[in-house]
Amino acid sequence: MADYTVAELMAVCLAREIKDRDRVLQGLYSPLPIMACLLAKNFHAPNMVHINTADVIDPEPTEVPFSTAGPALQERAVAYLPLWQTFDLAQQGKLDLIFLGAAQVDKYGNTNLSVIGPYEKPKVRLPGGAASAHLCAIMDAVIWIPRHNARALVEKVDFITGQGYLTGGKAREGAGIPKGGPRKVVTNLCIMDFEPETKAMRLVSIHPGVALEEVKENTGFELIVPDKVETTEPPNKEELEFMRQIDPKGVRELEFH
Amino acid sequence: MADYTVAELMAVCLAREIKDRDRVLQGLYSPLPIMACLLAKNFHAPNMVHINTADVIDPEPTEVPFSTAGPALQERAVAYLPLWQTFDLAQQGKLDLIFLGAAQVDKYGNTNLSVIGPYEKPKVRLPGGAASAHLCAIMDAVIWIPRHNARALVEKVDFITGQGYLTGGKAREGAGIPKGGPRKVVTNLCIMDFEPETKAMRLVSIHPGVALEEVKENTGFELIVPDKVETTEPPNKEELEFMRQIDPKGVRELEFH
Amino acid sequence: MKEKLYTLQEAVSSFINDGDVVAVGGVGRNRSPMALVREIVRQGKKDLHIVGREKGMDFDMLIGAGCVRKVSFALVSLEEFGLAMNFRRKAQTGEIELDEHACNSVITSIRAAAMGLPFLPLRGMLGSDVFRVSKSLTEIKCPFTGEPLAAVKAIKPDVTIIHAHQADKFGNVRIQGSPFEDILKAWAAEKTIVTVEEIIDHEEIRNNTHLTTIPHIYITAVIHQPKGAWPASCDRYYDSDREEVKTYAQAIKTPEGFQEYLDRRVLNRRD
Amino acid sequence: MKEKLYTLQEAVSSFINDGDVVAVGGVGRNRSPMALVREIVRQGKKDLHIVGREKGMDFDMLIGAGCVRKVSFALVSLEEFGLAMNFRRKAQTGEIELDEHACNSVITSIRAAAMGLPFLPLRGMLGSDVFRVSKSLTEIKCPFTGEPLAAVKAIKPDVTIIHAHQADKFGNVRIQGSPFEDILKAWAAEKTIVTVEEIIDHEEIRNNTHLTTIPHIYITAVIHQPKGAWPASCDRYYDSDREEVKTYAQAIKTPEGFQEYLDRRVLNRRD
Repeated sequence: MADYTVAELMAVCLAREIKDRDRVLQGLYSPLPIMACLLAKNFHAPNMVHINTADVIDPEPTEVPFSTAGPALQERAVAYLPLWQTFDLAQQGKLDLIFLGAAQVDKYGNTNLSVIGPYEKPKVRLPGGAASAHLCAIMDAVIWIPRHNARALVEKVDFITGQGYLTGGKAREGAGIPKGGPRKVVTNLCIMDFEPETKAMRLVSIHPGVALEEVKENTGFELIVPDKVETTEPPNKEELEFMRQIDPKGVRELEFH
Repeated sequence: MADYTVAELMAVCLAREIKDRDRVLQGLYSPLPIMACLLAKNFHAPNMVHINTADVIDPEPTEVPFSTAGPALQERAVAYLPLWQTFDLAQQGKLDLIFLGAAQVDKYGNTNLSVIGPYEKPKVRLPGGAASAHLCAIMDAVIWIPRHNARALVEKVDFITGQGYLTGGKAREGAGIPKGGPRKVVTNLCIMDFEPETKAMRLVSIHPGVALEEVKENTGFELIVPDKVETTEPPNKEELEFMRQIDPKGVRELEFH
Repeated sequence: MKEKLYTLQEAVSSFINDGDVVAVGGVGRNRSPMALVREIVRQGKKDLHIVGREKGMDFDMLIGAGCVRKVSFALVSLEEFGLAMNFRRKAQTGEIELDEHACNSVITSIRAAAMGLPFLPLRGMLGSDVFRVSKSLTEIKCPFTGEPLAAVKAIKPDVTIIHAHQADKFGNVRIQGSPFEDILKAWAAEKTIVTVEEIIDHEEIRNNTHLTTIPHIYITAVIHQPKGAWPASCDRYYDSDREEVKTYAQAIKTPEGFQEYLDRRVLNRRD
Repeated sequence: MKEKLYTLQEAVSSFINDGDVVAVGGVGRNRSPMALVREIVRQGKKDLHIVGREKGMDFDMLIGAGCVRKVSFALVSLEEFGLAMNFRRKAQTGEIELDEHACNSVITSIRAAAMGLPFLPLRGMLGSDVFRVSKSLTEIKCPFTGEPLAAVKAIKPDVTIIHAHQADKFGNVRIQGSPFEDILKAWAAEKTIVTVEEIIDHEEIRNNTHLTTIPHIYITAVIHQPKGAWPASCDRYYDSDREEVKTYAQAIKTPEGFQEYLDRRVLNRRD
C-alpha cells in the first residue's frame, strides 16, 4: 500500500504543471490547487506568483484553511489584489494558469458546472462555473476531477460552462477565442492531455496501482491511448512531509470523503 | 476704495454657487475654486463635499498651497479618491459642480483651452482643456474668467474644448448630451448666466464700482442685459478674514498679477 | 457630512424595498453581511434581485426564505459542506430567475454601474453556453480593431449590503482585509448599508487618510454590529464558524429542515 | 520574486527604447518622475510617445529636448508659472503630433490597457471639438440601451515611469499620498520603472500587506533615488521647489534659454 493518499498524489500532479515565474490563480473551494501552489512555491517553482481568492498575492500561510478564500490565506502576503484586478491581468495575457473543477468534462475538455439536463428545465442545477466561462476562453487551464467515472468524463457535456476545445480541431479559433485552452486533466486514476490536431483527450500517465482497463471503463468516451503510457510519478518524501505539515487538518482530503 | 480685491470678490461669487451637500470637484491650477470650496464649507455649505486634484475628499488644509494638486491639500482628508474614481462618480450623475477656466468663452458658454486659429496649424497652441471635454458634457459648470475682455468673451470660440450650449437652444440635446451645461460665468467685472430658451449669455449682476458700459465694451458679443441688473454682493468681513487666514501667501491673487 | 448611524432594523426597513436589486458583499463564507441577510429575512422582503460573484449561505438563505425573484451569480455553493440546496431546488422548479455569469462578467456588470456606464466590454465568454443563454451578455466588435468581444450589461444595485471592520459615524469605512468586490459594489449602488465590527472616532479617520477604503459619499447607513458576518469570517476578527455552516448545510437538505433552521436561528432571534 | 534594483542609468538604458509609448506618473508638479525624465534626456531617447493627464515640466522638458514624437494629454502647463513653451512651440510648428484628450479620456485609454481591453466606453466627449478631431475617440451605441457613448482607444504603454515613496528590492511599491493614475499606468504597461525615496526591507512589506499599493508583478525596475521627483513635490517628503520651476519657466521662453537650462541643470549633472 502506498504511503500517500490519492489527494496527495493529485496535488503533486497539479503542482508539476506550475513552472517557475508562472502566475497562478487559485480559486474558491480549491483544496488541491492551493496545495499545488504551495508545493510548487516551496519546491520547484520558488518564483511562481500565487494569487488567491482571498485577494492577495504570494501569501505565506502557516496552515491551509478550509475556506480557500479564508482570512488565513492573507498571511504575510506582499499585497492585496482584488480579484477583478487579477481578471484584468488575465485579459492582458499576464496570468499563466488556472485550475478548474467540474461536474462534467468532455472529450474536448469542455467543462460543465451549470446544469445536468436542459438549461431552462434542468434535472440538476449545479452551483455554477465561477471564473470558468471567462478565463477558460483566454488562458491555460488544468482540470482536476476527484472521481474519475463515466458520469464525470462524458462524450459531450450537457452545457458548456468553461470552454475547452468546443467541437475539437480548430473550433476554438473559429469561436473567436484562439488563446489558451485546457492543458491537462488530472483525476484520481490518471493524467490526460489533448491530442494536438483533433484536440481530443489523450492518456498521458496512469497512477501507480491503477489498471488501464479501469481508466477506460470509467471514461464515458473513447480515450486516445498512445502506445506508451507512463506511470505517474508519486509524491516524494519531502513533498509529503510538507503537505502534512502545512495541512494538518486534512483540507486536501475534503473532496475524497 | 473697496477693502477687498477682485480675486476675493470672485472667490465669494464662486462659493455662492455651491449649495449644502453639493459634491464639487476642484481641479489643477484652480486658485479661485479652491478658495470657493473652502469658503462654502466654512460658511453656508458645511456639508458640501470637496473633492480635489490631490486625489482626496474633504481635506482640511491649514494653508492653501500654490499647486492645487499639492501635498498640503491632502491634510486631514477623510479618504484618498483617485481622480478616475471621481470621474466615475460624475458619469453616474453624482458630481454636482465643477469650476472651469478658459482662454475663450463664447455667447453659448462653449469654452476653448486648445487653440487660437485653425486646429491643425494653430496661431497659438493653448495648454488643453483638462477635464472639460468630458465633464462639461455631463454636468453643471461655473466658468471663471479673471480678465473680462473681448478676446476672452467672444462671439464664437475658435475650438470647442468644453461643451457649452453649442449653437444654443436645444443644440446640446441634439448632440446627445442633454445633462448639465454652464450655469454661470463669473468674471472680474460681473456675473452672467444663460437665458433659458436661447441659451445665450445674460448679465446677472455687475460688481461694485463697474459700469454697465464697461461690461458691454469688454464683451465680444451682444450680451443680453435684462431690465433689472443687480450689483454683486461683496464679500463680508468673515469671508475676508477667513480667506486671508487660510491663504496668507495670496494664492488667490495668482491670476491677477 | 451627515451622521448615518442606524440599527439593523431601521436600516433594512428604511433603505431596502421589495423588488430592489441588492448587491451582497463578501465571498464564499467570508465577510458575508449575514446579520443584514437575517434581518432582510425577518422583515420578509420580497422579489429581490440579488447580485454577487461566488456566494454561499447568504444567497441560499435569502432564496430559501422566499425573498428572491432573480439571482445574478457565478457560483452558489457551501464549499466543502456541499450544495446550496435552496438555490438548487428553486432553480430547478423555476421559482427563481437565474442570470448566470462567470465571476468576471458579474463583477464587470457591477463595475459598469460603478463607472456610470450602461455596459462594459470583456474578453472571454465567447464559446461558452453561459454566454449563449445570457440576456446580460452580447457580442460586440471593438470600434477600433474590429476584434470580437463580449459586452456586459450594467447591473446598478438599488442597495449594496456589506460587512466591514470599522467606520466612523459619517460612513467613512475601513476594510482591513480582502477587499473582494465590496468596494465596487458600494461605488455602484444608489444606497449602501454597512455593518461594522467597530465604530471609530472621526478624528481617527482624519488622522489616517490612507486607511479609509470607502469614503462617506458612498455610504447610506452604518450599523454597529459586532459579529455581523457570523457564521462567515471577518478577517482579523474571527474565522468562519464551520459548525454553524455544517448545521445549516444539513438543515437545507429538506425544505422542512430549512424552515426549522430559520425559525430557530433567524426568525426567533435578533442580531 | 526577482530582485530588481537598478541604477537610473541602467534602468533607462535597459528598459526604454526609442519609439516607445511612455506613460509618465504624477500630476502637475507633484510626484513627477523628474530624475527619470532627466535621465531620458541625457540618454537622448528619440521618438517617444508620452502619455499623461495634466502634465508640466516633465512633458515640456522631454518635448524641448527632442525626445518626443507624439503627446497624449489633457493639459500641459506650468500652473502659476505659465505656459509650457516647448510644448507650445513644437505643437505650433507641427514637430510633435498631438493626441488631445480630456482628463478622463486619456485616463480611460490607460485604463482600457490596464483591463486588457482594446477600448472602453465613456460618457461625455460628444459635442466637443476634442472629440471631433480625435483619432483615439469615436462614437458607439450601447448594445443594450442604444444610447450614444464615446469609445476610447486603449493606449498600452511600453514603459511607465513613476516616482513613489518606498519599495522593497523585489518591486513591492508603496505610494503614501495622492495616487494619481500612477497605479493604473503601472497596471497597463509592459514594463514599469519606479524611482523611490526609500528602499525598505521585504519583511516590512510582508508585515503590512495593506500598505503595498503596487505589487512586484507590475514592476520591472526599482531605483533608489531620494529626491527623485525634484523639483516636483513628493507627498510627506518634500514640497515642490517653486524657485526651480520659476527658473525653468523663465528659461523656456526662448529655445536658447531652454538649451542653456538643459546644459546647466540636466546634461552636465547626474541625478
